[in-house]
Amino acid sequence: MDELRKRAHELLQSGEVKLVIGYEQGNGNKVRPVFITNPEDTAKLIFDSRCVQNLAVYLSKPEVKTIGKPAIVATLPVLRTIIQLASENQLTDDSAVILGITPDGALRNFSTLEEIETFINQFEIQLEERDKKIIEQINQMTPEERWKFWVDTLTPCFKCYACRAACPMCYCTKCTVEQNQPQWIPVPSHQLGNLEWHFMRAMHMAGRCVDCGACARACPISIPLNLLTKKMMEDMKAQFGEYRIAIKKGNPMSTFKPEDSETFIR
Amino acid sequence: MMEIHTTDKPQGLGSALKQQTDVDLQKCYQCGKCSAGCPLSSEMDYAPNYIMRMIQTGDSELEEKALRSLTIWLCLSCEMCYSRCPQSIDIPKVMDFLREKSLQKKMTNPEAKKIIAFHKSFLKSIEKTGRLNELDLIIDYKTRVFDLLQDVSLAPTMLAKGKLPLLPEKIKDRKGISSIFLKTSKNNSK
Amino acid sequence: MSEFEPKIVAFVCNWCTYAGADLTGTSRIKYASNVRIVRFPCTGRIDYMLLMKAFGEGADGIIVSGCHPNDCHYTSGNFHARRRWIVFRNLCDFMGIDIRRITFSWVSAAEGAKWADLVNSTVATIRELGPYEGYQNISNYLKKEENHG
Amino acid sequence: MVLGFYPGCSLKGSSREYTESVIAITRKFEIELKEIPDWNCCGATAAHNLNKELSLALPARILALAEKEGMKEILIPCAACYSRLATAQYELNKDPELKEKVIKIIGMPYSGDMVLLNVIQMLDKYITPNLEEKIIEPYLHKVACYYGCLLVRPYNILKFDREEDPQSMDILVKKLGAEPIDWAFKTECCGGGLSISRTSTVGRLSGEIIRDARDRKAEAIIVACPMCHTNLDMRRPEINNYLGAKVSIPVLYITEVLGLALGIDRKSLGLERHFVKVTN
Amino acid sequence: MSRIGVFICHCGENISATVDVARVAKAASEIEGVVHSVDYKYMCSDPGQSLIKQAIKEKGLTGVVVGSCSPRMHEPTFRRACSEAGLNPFLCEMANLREHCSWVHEKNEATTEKAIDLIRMMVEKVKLNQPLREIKVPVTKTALVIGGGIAGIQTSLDIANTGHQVILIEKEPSIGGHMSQLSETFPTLDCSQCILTPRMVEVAQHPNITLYTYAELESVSGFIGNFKAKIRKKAKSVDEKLCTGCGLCTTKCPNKKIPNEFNEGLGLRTAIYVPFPQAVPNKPVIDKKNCTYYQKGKCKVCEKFCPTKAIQYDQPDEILEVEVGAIILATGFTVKKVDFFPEYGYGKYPDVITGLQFERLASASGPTLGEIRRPSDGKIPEKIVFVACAGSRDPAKGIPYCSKICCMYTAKHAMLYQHKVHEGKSYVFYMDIRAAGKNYDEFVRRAIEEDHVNYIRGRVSRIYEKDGKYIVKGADTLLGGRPVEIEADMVVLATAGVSNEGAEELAQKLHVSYDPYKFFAEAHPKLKPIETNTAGIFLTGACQSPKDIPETVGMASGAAAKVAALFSKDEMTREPLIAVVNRQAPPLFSTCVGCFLCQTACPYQAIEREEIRDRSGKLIKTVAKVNPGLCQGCGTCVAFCRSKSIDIQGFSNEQMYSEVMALLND
Repeated sequence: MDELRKRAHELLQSGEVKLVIGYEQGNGNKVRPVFITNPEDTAKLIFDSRCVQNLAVYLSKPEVKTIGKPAIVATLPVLRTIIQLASENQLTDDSAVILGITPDGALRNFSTLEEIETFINQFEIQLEERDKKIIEQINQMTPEERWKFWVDTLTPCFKCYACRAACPMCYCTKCTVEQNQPQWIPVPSHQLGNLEWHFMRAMHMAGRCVDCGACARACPISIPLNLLTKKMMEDMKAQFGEYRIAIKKGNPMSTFKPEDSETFIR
Repeated sequence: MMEIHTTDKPQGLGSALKQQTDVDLQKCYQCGKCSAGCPLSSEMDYAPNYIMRMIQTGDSELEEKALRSLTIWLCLSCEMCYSRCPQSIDIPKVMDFLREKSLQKKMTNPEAKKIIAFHKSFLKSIEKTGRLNELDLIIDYKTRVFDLLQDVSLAPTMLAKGKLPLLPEKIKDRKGISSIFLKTSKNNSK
Repeated sequence: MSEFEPKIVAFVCNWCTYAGADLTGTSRIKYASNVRIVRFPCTGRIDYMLLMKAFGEGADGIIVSGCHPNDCHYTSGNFHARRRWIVFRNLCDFMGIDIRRITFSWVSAAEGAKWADLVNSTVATIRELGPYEGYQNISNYLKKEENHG
Repeated sequence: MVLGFYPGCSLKGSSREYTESVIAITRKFEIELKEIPDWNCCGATAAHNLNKELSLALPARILALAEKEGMKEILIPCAACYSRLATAQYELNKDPELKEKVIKIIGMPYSGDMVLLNVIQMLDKYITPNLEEKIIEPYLHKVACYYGCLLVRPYNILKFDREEDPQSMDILVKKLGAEPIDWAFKTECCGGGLSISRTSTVGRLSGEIIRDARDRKAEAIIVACPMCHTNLDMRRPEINNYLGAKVSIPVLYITEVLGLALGIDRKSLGLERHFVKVTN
Repeated sequence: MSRIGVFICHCGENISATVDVARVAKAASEIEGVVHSVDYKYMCSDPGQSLIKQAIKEKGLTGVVVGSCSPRMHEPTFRRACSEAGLNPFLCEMANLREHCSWVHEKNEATTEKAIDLIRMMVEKVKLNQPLREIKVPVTKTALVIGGGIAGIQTSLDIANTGHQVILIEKEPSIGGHMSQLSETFPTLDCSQCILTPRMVEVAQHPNITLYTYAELESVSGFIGNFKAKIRKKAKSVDEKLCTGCGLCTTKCPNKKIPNEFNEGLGLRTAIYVPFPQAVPNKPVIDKKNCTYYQKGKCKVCEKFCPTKAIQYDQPDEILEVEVGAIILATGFTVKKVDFFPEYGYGKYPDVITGLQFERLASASGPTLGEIRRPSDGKIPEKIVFVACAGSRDPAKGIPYCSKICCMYTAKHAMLYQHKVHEGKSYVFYMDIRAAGKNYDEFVRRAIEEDHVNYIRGRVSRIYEKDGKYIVKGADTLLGGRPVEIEADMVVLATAGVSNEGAEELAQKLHVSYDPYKFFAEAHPKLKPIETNTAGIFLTGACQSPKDIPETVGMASGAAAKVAALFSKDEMTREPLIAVVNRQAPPLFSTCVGCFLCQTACPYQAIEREEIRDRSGKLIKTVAKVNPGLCQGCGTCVAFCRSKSIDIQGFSNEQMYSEVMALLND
């Protein structure tokens, strides 16, 4: 932790970065993101197991961009996000200084994106047993039951779009839901609209989701909406081979293999 | 007037062949490379490619001719045809299949009597002891073909050179063997 | 109430399946009139959201069809489409959207008969399944909303 | 080291010299051959000629026994047995249903991941690496390496040497000081299974082989298959009769040649058992 | 507010027999925005079209829907009619009431209902149609021809003769290709070089043709009418201007033991060499791999003897950049060598040769001056065997296709042999005789009937050498597969024609697709055999699949015609049904966030990067841009784009959306 603060301090001091994005102690037992521009404030920085929010989401926010080059505290999911963003042309080597945090909590500096890529590829994205179980349960249901399950699950959604705001991969300047020519997604939050929104959101994540869980954590009524992306990730693994986050890889949805399965096509 | 079915799905033997061995004779385009390389084709009544054609037609008369042919028994399974077939048709497998059918349908070619007799003696010897005893084999074979004189000169020399053990090697688990024979013999006349 | 007449929307590419359906016509092969064809330049252009919308608007069944692999007028549009369909279909299934109501197919410009057959069999399947109540229930809910204002 | 060993029937009888020479050599290189306990006949040509399932079940039992012994690799000197076992293994791995069926028939577990070695593969793997220093009497003869059918065909199953004009044996005998000839009958069939039931045919087929070897001045024919040996050696009267001449080119097992080069005595190599006299 | 006109066609009885056209017209008139709706017997007829034109003028229509046959049939007709009446043609849509309705359904209520739906869909679509202008792209009127064989030569001459510029590049030191290696040609037996060399010279001298030999394509960018190509001129080590082609160097070069490619290895050449006497240009090059100086650092004999000091050892490769409007691929093919055939001896038998090698033996300019002699000992073969389908039609060898030319040239070879060696005996093993073509079958029959070539129907299983003879083991399948064994002095394999080494690489450079055998793929097997899937790139000759000379020449002229048509205008127009990335007011500029994942979705590499900068030139954002020259309008990117920033004209999101709504909300 001291190491982290020390490094952050240097960076701001030397002016190499204008901003450090990290975590600080919040109210009660909560931690919250902190944006430090003044070297003295680096003392606020903390890091422990509670720090799970994906800070990478801030990298593409204009407010942050205007401040200047940031340094960011990057756990494994954040690192994955950074690589995915790079593969989508949103970041380059010198867009940010990465204060990597290895799974065992140690500080690790990365000088290039390639380094990060090789690092994260040591840790394949794996579903937790719990998720596996739930997905398995849902698969066990009849289509009708599954339909009912999701309609019921999604009905309470009131389209606050917290999921979207929390997702580092939702960086579009104008989201499809704001399109009205045509109105792809109805504005009011009724069952159909909710279904369409979450369905579309999942599709947009296909091959891009880094499984950081931010969306589900952000949901004020805790809809497990990352089940959709998790399931999709598993399907894609099965259908198209490994599911890797890499700088140079076509998105699975905009590339193909001539031998892709088509057993379902008549 | 024979019917030719090659245009539609393989008929009769052809389809059975396809199901049981996954060899598709529709692939054969009669280049004759099998017959050209076959060491036995000059002794055969029908050259291999001719047999392929007979089955291909799906015509029952021709199929029977094939089953009654000497060819299928002369085939040595030397795999020469298969290794050179441009369509990678496993002809030896086809021959195995036809031999089995020929036995089932009791259509074996009289000229092949000795050959079949030999194979049967061979299996009999195994069935008895689990292993082949060549002396046994030859004796049983001779009694099958009533050709007691053939190779009389050979046996003594073999004995002398210790190539014919008098006591057959016997394996312990002879039950196991006979049960294997039992289970697989459904379609075989001993 | 008369017998249930399924509403089928067909999303097809211009170069193969649309032309194939033309051939069905020129060869005067009769088929069920429940289908309405929407013409796209290529299966690659077909947006899965349109399929969702079709169900939302009351379609009972959907046909999606284009050129056979390697026949795509644009060389690889259909390959991209196939990728999208695989993911789309998996997600639908996971969310309980009835994938038996979506028929994916390759129909070439030469397969007039196949098109007729495809439509007929799809209509038959959907008759079996009946109206897509599951989806219609939640979208009627939408209609109500609209009526309210 | 210990190596699984499947001799097969003829190596116990008409081709004892093959067994003897194989053992003589492996012993010299401290390889212990562990015979598969209670092994049975592979069924040979007869089985697959008359009954497909039997021709799979018999080899399967052998392999199953070997697995039970915990063997990973087994040596099968007889090219015919080698071919039958390899084929069975291939067919069963290809078709899980069939595999299940056969497992029921033989009534014992069978996984099918055994590594099968023909005699040349074994020599290449365990003998040739440290061969040179052990060679005492180089075998300085023009020889015709005869592979026959089952050692090289079909490639897609055996994945051994090339099907046309194979080389493995030639390379090996070169190391022993011999001069392998380039000849045309390396892989032509000798008549195999018809040895007894259609001797005339064997006379012709083997005759052509001997003829070409003779015409190209071979002083010996080298084989790795008891069937080939029986036909080329024991059937020499029929062959001579077919050729209308007396050809006395001896037929040696590759292991016998190797044995001679290693200076192993003729008797333990079984050279006296040949019909056509072997002179060195 | 849109003013749509709907025009329902009876198509004689074709539509009206099953569809209640009057009712359709009526129903249509009730659709919001429809101000005019009529039905008529033949809309495509002149009176029919004038109905439309009138209505456009009188009612001031903003959109037209014609309910008649398939748009694939008459869309151009009605769009033309509209533009003649002053309405933008792209404001006209067709509803397919015939092929998709009246012809395929029974006469009943439902069918008419469907017709009405189809009309409604199109009305709703056309309301959202935008007036579009055809896209104009400038055309650089120079063609790049890759490959100087007969295909490249013919196509170059034909284009040049239309007055357009041609750049012809050939990777060998001389043009001429395979045809220059041939002896006589079927079915006329006229001498190949006699008919070819004049054309080679013509190419060299043509004012509109720039010839680069010993040159290869490095890279290509751009699109139809506007390609930029980089060409690598490999160093010849000889100054072409100074060299007079006297040939002294080639006689002096000490390194004389190099297999002669032109003679298919049957002869030898020196390190500095002219491939063959009639070569164009007739000036030598130094083959660096085999030159003593380049390998060992000393020799320079050629330099010593060159009277004009033309030798330049330090000459570098040259990279030329050229702008061309069209590219023609004429890279030809090659044949399998004998070592491809294990059962025929892995190429270890000197007198088992390929057909192409036989051509060199039979050619007056060949190593034996046209006498058929065994490469091994120079003996004249008394018995010769020709094996057709050597490798071709052989799935096990990975070549399932027919090489097409072998039947004919094998017949020719046998014939030439019989003409040259009268007492000789020749045999041809074949599977089928494929002699489709003018005077082709007659030619083969002549070989059999007049020159007494023995044709045997069967494939050869094996060839082996014995006492200087080659034992050919075949079978006569017409005798039920009876084995045939021939003791031949020489065997000629009609080896399979295969694609050139490097064909795949070239195709990828040009974004041209190719088949599993690396032959370049035509855009349509029947109707676009010369075009590729990349606009502006054409195919000719054997690079598309094995071909004989007449076919190649025909295709070459065809390609030339395509190019001439392209070059006939200064600008070319294309249908504007292409994708566009949206533009919006600042600060957004575009909803595109520049993730560029769409780039891999585009089959045409049509998606480029565009940097949006403010006045000071500061980069604001990088967004996708569709190159209208490259985009073919498949719309794959449109369906893929998450932010819906790309849309496609004519099939826009709004249009497709409203079609679906229209047909379901009734």
